[in-house]
Amino acid sequence: MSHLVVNSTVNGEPAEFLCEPHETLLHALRDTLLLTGTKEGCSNGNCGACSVLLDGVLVNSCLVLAAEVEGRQVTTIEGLTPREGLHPLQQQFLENAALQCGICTPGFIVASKALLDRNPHPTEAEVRHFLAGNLCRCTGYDKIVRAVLAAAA
Amino acid sequence: MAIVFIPPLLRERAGGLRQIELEGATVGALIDSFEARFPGVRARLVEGSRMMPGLGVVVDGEVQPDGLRAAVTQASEVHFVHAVRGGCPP
Amino acid sequence: MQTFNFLSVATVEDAVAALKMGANRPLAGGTDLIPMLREGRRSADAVVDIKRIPKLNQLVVGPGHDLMIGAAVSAQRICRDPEIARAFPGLIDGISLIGGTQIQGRASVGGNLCTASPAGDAIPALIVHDAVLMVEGPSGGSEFPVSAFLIGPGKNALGPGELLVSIYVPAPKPGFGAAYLRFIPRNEMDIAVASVGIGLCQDEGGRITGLKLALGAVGPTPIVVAEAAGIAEGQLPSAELLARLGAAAEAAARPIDDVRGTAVQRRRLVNVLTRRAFEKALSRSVRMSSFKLF
Amino acid sequence: MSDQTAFKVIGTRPVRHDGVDKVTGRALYGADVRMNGQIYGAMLRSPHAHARILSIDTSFAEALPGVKSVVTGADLPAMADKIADTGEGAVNLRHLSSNILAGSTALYWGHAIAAVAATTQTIADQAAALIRVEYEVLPPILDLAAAMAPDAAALHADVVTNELGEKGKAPSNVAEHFRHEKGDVAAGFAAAEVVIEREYKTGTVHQGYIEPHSATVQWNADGQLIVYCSTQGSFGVRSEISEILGLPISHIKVIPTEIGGGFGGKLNVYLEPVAALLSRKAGGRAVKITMSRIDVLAATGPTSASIIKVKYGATRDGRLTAAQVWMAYEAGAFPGSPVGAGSGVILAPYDIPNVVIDGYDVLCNKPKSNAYRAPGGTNAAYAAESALDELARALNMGPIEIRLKNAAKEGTRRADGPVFPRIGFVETLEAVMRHPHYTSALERSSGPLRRGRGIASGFWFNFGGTSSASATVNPDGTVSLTEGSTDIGGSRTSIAMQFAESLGIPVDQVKPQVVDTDSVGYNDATGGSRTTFATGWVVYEIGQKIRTELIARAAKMLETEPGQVSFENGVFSNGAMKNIPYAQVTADLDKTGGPIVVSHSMRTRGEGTAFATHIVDVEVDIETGKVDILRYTATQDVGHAIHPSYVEGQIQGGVAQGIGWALNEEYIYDKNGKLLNAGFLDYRMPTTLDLPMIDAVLVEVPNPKHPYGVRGVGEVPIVPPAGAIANAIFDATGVRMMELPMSPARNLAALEAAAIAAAV
Repeated sequence: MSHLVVNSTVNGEPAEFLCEPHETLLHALRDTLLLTGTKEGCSNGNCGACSVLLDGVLVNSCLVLAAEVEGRQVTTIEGLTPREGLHPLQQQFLENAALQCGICTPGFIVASKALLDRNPHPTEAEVRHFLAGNLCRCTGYDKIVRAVLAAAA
Repeated sequence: MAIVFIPPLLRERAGGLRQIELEGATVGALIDSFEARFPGVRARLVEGSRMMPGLGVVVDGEVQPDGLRAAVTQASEVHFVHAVRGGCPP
Repeated sequence: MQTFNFLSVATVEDAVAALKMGANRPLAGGTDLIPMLREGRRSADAVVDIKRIPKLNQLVVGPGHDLMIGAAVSAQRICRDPEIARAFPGLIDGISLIGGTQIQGRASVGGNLCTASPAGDAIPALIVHDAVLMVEGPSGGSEFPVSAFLIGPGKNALGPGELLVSIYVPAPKPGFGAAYLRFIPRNEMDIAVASVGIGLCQDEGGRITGLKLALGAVGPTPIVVAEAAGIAEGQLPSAELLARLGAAAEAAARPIDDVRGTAVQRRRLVNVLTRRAFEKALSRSVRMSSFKLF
Repeated sequence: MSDQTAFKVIGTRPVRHDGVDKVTGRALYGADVRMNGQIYGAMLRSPHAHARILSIDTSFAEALPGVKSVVTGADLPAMADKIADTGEGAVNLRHLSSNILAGSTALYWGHAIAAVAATTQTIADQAAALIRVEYEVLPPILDLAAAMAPDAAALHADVVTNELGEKGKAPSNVAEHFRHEKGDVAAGFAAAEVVIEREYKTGTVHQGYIEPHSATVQWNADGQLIVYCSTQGSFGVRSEISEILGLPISHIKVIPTEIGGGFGGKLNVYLEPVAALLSRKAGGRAVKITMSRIDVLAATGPTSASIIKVKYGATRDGRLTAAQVWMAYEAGAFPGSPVGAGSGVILAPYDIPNVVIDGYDVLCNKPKSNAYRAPGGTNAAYAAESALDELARALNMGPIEIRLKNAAKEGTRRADGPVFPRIGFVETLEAVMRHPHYTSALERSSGPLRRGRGIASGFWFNFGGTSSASATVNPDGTVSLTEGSTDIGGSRTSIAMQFAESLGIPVDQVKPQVVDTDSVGYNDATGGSRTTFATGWVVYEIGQKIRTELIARAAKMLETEPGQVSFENGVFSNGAMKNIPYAQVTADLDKTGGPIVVSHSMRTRGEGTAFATHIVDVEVDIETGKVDILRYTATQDVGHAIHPSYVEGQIQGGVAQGIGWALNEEYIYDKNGKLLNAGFLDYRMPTTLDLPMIDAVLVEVPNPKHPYGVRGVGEVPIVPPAGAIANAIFDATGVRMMELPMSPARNLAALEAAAIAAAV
């Protein structure tokens, strides 16, 4: 099956890459663009570890075909990290011990950014509702929710 | 004389005793004198030169990684238990 | 993941042409199709990305509060529209439950319909709103009521080359109120074990002048409880009316045991959900009529 | 035990050393590895739960362009029936080997049959699908009743029942039966005025780590094996590969990546030997295999379903006089369920004079069970704590009252014989009694929503084990700390903190790193709640040695005797007269005798056991059977908390897993043994909306055996939740749930049955 050329913007920079027609955005990001901060947990949209922003909208990159992002903007955890220092969410995740194994952390931080971009001062209930598509098996979510609330404060 | 607690499934072979006082400076030596009193018990506790796989020995409240070579005192209390390695059961 | 080709089209005509060929499938949000293709539960020679067709991205609330939803519009876009939320709260009940935040950003009402899952969250609410599905095909346009569009579990009425273009929802009549409730074991990220959509009208005196009751996940396709209208017609809301509607729902359900729940459980659930959804719809109907006053 | 008030580092909450890499996505996990010339592997798995493999035809797969190698069970060296201790306890190597690639029989749905390696993942997946396997389907044995039936067909012709070394005559699915006995149980029940006897069931559950297993292996031309993998124990991986492939360990280097959760499920190898064989056949190209989520759920160690019968006898004043337990755990396709551990947990919190416990390890056509956080403990405590709650109600006693009255203390003899050292069980009960959650009344029920409160306790052994580490003092005063303990939840930092405390420097001057099996001494796996205890103890010893050496160097510079030199607040001083900053001493090491590098290794003892008591408020919708957790408080004897935030995190995480196990998680098989819910959609783990904030109360009863009083904390938090929730559901509804999970369908059926019973 022949490859497709995709022109997109990834983390603010033009990204031209080849993909197989059936390939997901998740695999293009990880294996072709070498952006491995986006994690694969289930590949069917049920864990949120592969969360990215597509034209600013939070999506699971395992449920997006790479070919679909032609002409579109993709933001990953790598693009969310400032040139200097850390994003406030990243800082609060560290200070609140909101990660243990850390595999779900990039997805949670990307999702939390999408939340705060839309709702800068969410309640605990709003945080829990927005992040319900992101699974964490280590923390029981307590410290994650606190970290997001702290970043919003 | 160390006190050895006899595992329930071994009591039949050990004259129905629940515990027994035995001579020996190591767990291995205790088992030897146990065998001398009740032939056949050794084969139930030991495989070759080591404790039976899955079987642990506790001396005075502490699991003994040395198994048969673990030291015992005159006052020691010895138990044969199901070996459990915390998060790593055998 | 099986291999397939990828096509992107910009017009309904191109989509119809592409979908006429072989085993090609339309791709909107992809939240159902992509995992189905990966896990071999569907196959395709090519997927046809229809999200770049302007007509499928329209979302228009008409002057008289009727609503046109382009088939590829994401659930999130619909749910974040304050005018739609105010005029169609019962519809939002269902659409807002299609998956978690990440799924909401991609999944479309059109896809929810075309996947034709018996548990599709948007479907019972669309039924009780008397939604009409606008389809374009090689032989021109056609219209389907939702119930006629769903012909079996995972099966819709579209023929080769036919494309669901938009969903038309007529303006609610005065005194109309609707609600959708589902039961899931967790509080998010689950498929409905059973669900209920209810739409009702009451006159100023509070008597029920019309009622439509649709059940999800308790049959091969969503079930419209025919008896419900007759039971409610001309009645004032009462515990007895709720009990009769619940019993009618339970009697109409044709559930099975599966990995998500048991038949017994599902019968009980549609009964409970019917009673709870009725009260929710009723409260909205009151709000709607008073809203009409000014 | 040092004076706690004097601590400068221990008890603080510094940012973890590996934190920035993990919040920026830069940390490398198993699937993030990329080796030169790497190709991709795919597994073919059995579509049958039980089938004889008649033939495997790999020719079509081999013919596909891009395929570099194909392997089957026939490529594994034939294994003698050897019991080996691979560092994770005794395992039968032939069983371990045939779990990795099936031999003559597929023993569960998803059992690995063959594997291919190809230039792309797509080609590898297509090739795996081209392998033709001829099966003779056999009837599957899917539950304990079927497996233990007298006429049941035996899964393995060579497995007989082992009763403490006494081997059964005929093949049996009961791989082991054991017994614990204390006192005279008949007399104990004769003396009882109240007796409660119940039977409980629990389902098969999975650890549910978010990172699928992944291994990247290169078989070099020189016979050296390079293994990158996500594992809880790199040394265990090394010895298992060595045994399975018959390679000397000197030929194997295991490089542990960051690990995305394990909970006991990443102790044993699944992919590594397969990737190694594929690599050798592919001319030494590195082969990467990553499991799909379906593979993880279908073919890696879940933990055992079980049936547990509990009988308690007590006097009217609430004193337990006797207990009898019968417990059978599913081992899965090969022997080795955690029933032994469960038998140690089940009555541990209580001082009961007369006890008999019988345990059974039972084979069935499900994946080989593996450790899961306090293995066997949750099943056991659910049964024992539910029955104890019934007993308390029969005696009109409060749940804390009956537990206090019978609580195990220092000197209490366990059912399996040994006597408890200093333990903090009573303290956890007292902490509950003091807590506002316990002292505040539960807001009561309305309509169909019924509220209730439940309490349960739990025990876990903990494990000490062997650790090694090494430290190098750098000229700038920082110290590079080299460890072999996989860091799953912040242990780099809890270990570095103990080192910093011991040496007397700030924790940010310590650079901890987890290295490969050639670069540090032997370490047991991160498991058994051992790492902060054991590796922390090792680095404490290293810190003391370096401190002594630095004082000697400072003495040289101060031209005095070491005995005259003290080291406080970063300054070496010789009484009042002269002093010299730490940084100057480290800068001049070369002029005072050369670099300082200290290694230390210990086989630790004295791991303290752990106790916990939990209290939970639930709301049950009696019309749907759904249970919501309203409030949760967990008190636990944590010994001495090194990094309180991560201790709380361990407790909150264990509780969350316990809640999932209690309410929704279970493997659902069809009648042919196909797993129907092998995915995160239908294997329902808790989401953010299914849990409240979880209040973790750290009760500190320092472990007298550890220099800093550390006890393992990671496992015991998963033990009490199911029992506590079952007790809360009863409090809310008057219905006793006898099976896990207490899912809505099961609850609704029980509620309706009870209502019918009440009506009759």
